[in-house]
Amino acid sequence: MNHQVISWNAIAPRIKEFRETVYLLKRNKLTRIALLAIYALIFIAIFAPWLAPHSTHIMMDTNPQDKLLAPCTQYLFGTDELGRDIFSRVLYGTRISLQTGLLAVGISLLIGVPLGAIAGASEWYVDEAIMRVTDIFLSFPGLLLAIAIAAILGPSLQNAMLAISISWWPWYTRIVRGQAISLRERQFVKAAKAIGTPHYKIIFSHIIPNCIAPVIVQASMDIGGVILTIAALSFLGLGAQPPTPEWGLMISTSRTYFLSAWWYSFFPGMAILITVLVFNLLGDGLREVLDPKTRKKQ
Amino acid sequence: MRIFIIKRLLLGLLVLFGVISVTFVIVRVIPSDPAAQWVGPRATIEQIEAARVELGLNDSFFVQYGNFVADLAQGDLGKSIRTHQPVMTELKAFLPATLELVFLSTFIGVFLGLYLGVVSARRKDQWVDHLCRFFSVATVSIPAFWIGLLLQYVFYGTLDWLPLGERLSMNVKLFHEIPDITGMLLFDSLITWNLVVFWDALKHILLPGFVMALFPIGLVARMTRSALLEILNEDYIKAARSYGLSERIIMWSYALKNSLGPTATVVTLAIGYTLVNTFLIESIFSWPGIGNYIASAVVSLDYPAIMGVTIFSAVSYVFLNLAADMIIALDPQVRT
Amino acid sequence: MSEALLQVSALTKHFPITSGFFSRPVAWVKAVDQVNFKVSQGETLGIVGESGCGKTTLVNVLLNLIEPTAGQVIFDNIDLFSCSKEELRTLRQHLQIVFQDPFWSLNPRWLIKDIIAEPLNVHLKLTPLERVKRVEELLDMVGLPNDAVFKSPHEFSGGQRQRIAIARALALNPKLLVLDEPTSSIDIFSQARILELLKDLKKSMNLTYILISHDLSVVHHMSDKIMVMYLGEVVEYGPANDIFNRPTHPYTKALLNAIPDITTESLEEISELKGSVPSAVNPPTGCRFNTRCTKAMDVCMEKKPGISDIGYEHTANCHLI
Amino acid sequence: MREKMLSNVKGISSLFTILAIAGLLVCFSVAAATAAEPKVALYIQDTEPILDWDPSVESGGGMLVLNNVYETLLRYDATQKKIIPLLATSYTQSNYGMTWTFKIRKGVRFHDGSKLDAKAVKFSIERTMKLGKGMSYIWAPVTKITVVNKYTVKFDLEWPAPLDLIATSNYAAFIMSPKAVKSHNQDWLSQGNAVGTGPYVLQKSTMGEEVILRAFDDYWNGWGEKRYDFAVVKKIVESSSRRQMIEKGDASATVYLPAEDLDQMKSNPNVIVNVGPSLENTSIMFNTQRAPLDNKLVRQAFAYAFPYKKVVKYAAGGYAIKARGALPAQLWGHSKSLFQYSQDLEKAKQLLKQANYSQNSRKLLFTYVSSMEADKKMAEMYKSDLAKIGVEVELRGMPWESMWELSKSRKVEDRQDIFAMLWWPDYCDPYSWLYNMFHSQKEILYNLAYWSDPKFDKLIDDANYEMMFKKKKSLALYHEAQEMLLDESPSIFVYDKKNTLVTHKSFKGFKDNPAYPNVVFFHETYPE
Repeated sequence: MNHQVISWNAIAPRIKEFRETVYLLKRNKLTRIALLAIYALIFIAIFAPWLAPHSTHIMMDTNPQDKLLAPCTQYLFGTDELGRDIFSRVLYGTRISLQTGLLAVGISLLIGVPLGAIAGASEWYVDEAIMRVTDIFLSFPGLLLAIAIAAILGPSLQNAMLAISISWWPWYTRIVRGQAISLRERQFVKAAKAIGTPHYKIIFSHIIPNCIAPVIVQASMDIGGVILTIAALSFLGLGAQPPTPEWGLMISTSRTYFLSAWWYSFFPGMAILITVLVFNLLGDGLREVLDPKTRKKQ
Repeated sequence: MRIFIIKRLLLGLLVLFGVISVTFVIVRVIPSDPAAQWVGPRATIEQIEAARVELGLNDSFFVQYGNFVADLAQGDLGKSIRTHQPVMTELKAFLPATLELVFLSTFIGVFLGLYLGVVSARRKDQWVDHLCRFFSVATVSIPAFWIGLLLQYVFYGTLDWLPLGERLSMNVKLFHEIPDITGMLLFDSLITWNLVVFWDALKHILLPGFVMALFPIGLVARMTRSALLEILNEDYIKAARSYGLSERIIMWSYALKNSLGPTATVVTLAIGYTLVNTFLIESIFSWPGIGNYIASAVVSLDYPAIMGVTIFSAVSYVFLNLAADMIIALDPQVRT
Repeated sequence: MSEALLQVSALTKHFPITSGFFSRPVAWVKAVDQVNFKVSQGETLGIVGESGCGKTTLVNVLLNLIEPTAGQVIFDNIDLFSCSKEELRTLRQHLQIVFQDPFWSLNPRWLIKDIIAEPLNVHLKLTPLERVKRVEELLDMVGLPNDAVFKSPHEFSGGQRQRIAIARALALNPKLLVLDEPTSSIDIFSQARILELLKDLKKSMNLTYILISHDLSVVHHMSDKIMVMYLGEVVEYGPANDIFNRPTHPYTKALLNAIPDITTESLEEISELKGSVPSAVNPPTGCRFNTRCTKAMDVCMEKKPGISDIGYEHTANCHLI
Repeated sequence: MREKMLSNVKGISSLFTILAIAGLLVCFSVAAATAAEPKVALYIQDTEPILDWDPSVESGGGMLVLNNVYETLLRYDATQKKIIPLLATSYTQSNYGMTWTFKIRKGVRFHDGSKLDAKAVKFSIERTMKLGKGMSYIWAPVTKITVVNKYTVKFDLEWPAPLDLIATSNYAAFIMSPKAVKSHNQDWLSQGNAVGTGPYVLQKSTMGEEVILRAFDDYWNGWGEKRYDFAVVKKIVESSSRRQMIEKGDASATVYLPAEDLDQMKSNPNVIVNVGPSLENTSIMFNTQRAPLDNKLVRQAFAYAFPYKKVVKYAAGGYAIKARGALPAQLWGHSKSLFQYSQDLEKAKQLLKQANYSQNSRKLLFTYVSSMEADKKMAEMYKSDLAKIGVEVELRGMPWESMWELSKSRKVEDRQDIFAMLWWPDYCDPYSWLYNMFHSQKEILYNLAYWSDPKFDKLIDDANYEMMFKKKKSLALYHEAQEMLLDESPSIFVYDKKNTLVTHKSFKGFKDNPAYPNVVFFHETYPE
């Protein structure tokens, strides 16, 4: 058996499972649309520089004599207060929102999942300690954290993302801990213990992989939630800084021109709505598909 | 049961203490000069120095922390740097407006959400279900501040059906006696049968109330739907069906009752979220509540005020959690 | 056959039932109470009892998955509860287990090759090739085809999974294998084949078994010695055939009576067991079996029966004797 | 079960009937109330109406409210550049501007009924000085206040100062009732009480939200035929809300609308856009302590790179005029013959080359107040033009407090490089203006270019001294000082803001006075 065959054979069942999941997802009409939309968003995010009709002045080239032009053939979504093409900026914004959304959820997962697994699979005092810290972070309004981080490090998109991750991970800790507690009693965990597998290995190779399904569901919905929260922070001036084409910042700025240029807030708003919506729909679909109770055998 | 509650309460206190300490540390770490803010713009160096002494900022970190905790134990959150008024007094003044909004939007959210959830579950996989699901997902995906502005434009700017913001119109505020029992205008005016005020207050709360209700609607609808679908597969429901009970009665009185446990948990979650959402919505609707208060405090880095609201929301969160735990504990299905 | 591989003395596990604010224990579940036995090299000890009699707790304690309240387990001349962590880890190589439920004893997200190789990875440093070889060897031993390695557990039947679990347990050539109801959750056809496999493996690898089951016939078929447990206590102990032909304790008799197709003259007067095992929280005083024993006397209610030797290493705890 | 549900339906429908009837009743009663309704003026602004009700302390946004409840001795009319008598009918100065004597108006009553006299004036100013808060430092030259007789009060100064201007200050110069203040504890005023002589009496104040004022029937200056019986000042953050309210006539006056809205509203017959000069100007301060802006050539290059015209036209929306020197055109000391930069990117590049500015040096940090839309636009435009000469800038919008705090960081490396500054006078005097922004300071306060030049210090110190005696010489010195600033370019002087106050057509009588920016003296106004 050569090495390549081994690795391919090892991946094959995973791919099969993934395909199966995607197949099940596609059976639901709403979810199918959401999936298509997410493909489209990812496509836009990757190819934004080629798709944007006015890529030179999307970020910082100001062009104020063309300010606040209504949508027309040259500017599909109109222009903003400094004459920049809103269409191009919305396209670039896709990239920013997806990036920050994924990253923030990723960081939260990196903190939250191991902590939850450790809490759920360890002695009561470790569990208590982790869960009390989790509680503290949960009952802490994320906004204050964002303010604090913005005040200490200066407001920026990265810092907003950091603040969100710091206030978001406890949710995953909770979910994973609940799962881990039930897994702890499973015989394969006991078997691993009986074999002599070290504690940390049990946590990382037995417990975490088996509580990942609800986490994936939650995370896919949270991507939407994070994008929304980042937008809200930008709206409060604690997130992205101009001239970044971040949707929340665009809406925040557009408030001033709300009555003179409806398109300015409308298109970024719709962009947020659609993006968050499709991730939520995906999460909903995943929940049905990944839930062993409802997962239908082929 | 009582011991369970006491235990949870004490744990809640522990968490609160943690939150308070973390908040305090954060506020001290943040580079800012409360003294300079205290004396206002255009102050002289001497004035700032005097304020520093007055505010006790020259004490050591631990002395300051001790004073803070001691004051807090007496319900003293310090004075707002902006307005020089005790934060506690201000919170008390702004709280009823926020509570009114939160209660109303939760109320709307739960009722509409339950209704949508039930309709969805009854017509699973039909187009009504798809529509309801789409709607409930959409409501949690809308940037609330954005839809708030849009609705203002439609209902005030274009249609002129509803007022733009605030709790009462100027005329009512100036020339009518405003009942003040709980501070929640709808409730107060109703029990004193002051219909002018009630009607006016209702018109004013509709828009912000609806915008804030959007999230709970979606959350409750989704939760109800999935809980119902699970329950409808249970044997006792099948049995009820076989007795010939109508679908409607099965749904509303058998299934729904049993799905209330998870729904209640979600509702407490939604209240918590709504409370945070006020930070964004209230300033848009000029709603004189906590959210508006903290929005101004953030802009001017009024730390005592920010800390006050933080601690307040932490307290609410702890209590909401406690409530959720108790609902779950009281649920005969869960208690074994 | 004289050297004891496993020596268990006065093993006790009580779980507290807590109440009140400071979690004071108000009662104890006496899951395992003062259990003594020993297992010699190459022998099979069968432990029998209804569910709830403390078998599972006993297994957990035996493997040091939970700590006992009191007592001692000496395996291979090493005290399991006072040895160092390192010693314990090496000890585990020689002390393996096959769990009851093959659906949950294999990590559903792992491939068979990883499941079987897990003990190898933990204890031995093998090259990938050596590891593959060993896994294939083990699969062969338990009668599974080679191409199973890249499959997931859910692609196998219960019986096949149990084979996988056995292969994993055998990976390190253990000295003692604990079989916790290995056949109770698989179909009857596979049950017999698994038992045959276990017998064969024992012979070829010179293994020692502790076989735990609620089914006396399974135990009889496999074991050299049998220990009957009731409510955390040993009620009868002796050579398998002796217990089977000459049951002394009413509980053992009742268990035998429950096996269809078996008629022993001494069982005639015993009707079926009624009710279920009483709660172990407050076990009956005196003889713990007194609530269900048809022959219960006054003394059974008050006094705990002592051990009576009936000869041929056969003992029973009953006032009748 | 079904019966129960039916009865519920019944219950709901009867509830609706009750609601409908109630609604009708309300409509009637509201209609009845409108007939004899007193007139209300509603002024909406984007910030809190007032922060501290103590007139000795407040220096935030409370100018509008305080000027309607309290009065000062004199008022400055900045459009006419003259001082008008208010609570003082006349004043004289002697002893080279070291002694000032004010005649106090007779027959003036405070809101609590007590009478205004010299003692009240002495009490009020001394109280403000003693508390030492807010803008009380404007009285710093005063050593002694003497009550000469019941209606005459004399101020002795330590050094010559324009006390008449000081007495017109928009803060810290209010006269309050000694009787009321003395009979309560010190916090009484702060807690939301006011006893002044102004035309309006404080009726109700919701902290941070709104202030309701009621006309004072015994006001010394009397009332015209038509008046506003109530004046309400309210915070409405969203500019779109403010515009919609004023266009519908729900509000009488508002400020700080975006230029785009103002342009559109000019064609709306229902509203009047009042555009007038202001004493506020916007400038950009360079960090002169840190490379690369510690180099005069680089600073000059930056000054040439600035898009002045575009900023005036698009950032300020045309509601501004390009600045000439540090002092705004309306302020005494301004000079029309000063040098004026205009954008010249080629020259900027050349200067950078001359200064050996390396193209890939670090990104410069540009901070501005996040809530100021015009500053944000200015920053973005400047950033895009600086990019053209090879300078990378990072923008950061912050609340004023954090931005100021950052600018005062101990380490120079932590501070910003470019700082957008809005400045307005304490009282209409060039010295305090130039002193605050550019005089050497031991501890940084508002000199956020960290500029320090003894020659400049001496120039403005002399100019201030000469002002009381030789106005021409003083003017020349101020000119020289500003020329120096333009050459050294510690800062770019961008534009003088114009005041834009929008009123509804029914709101009559408003006169703009840039010395009191965005203040409406409700006594002058009337409904129509």
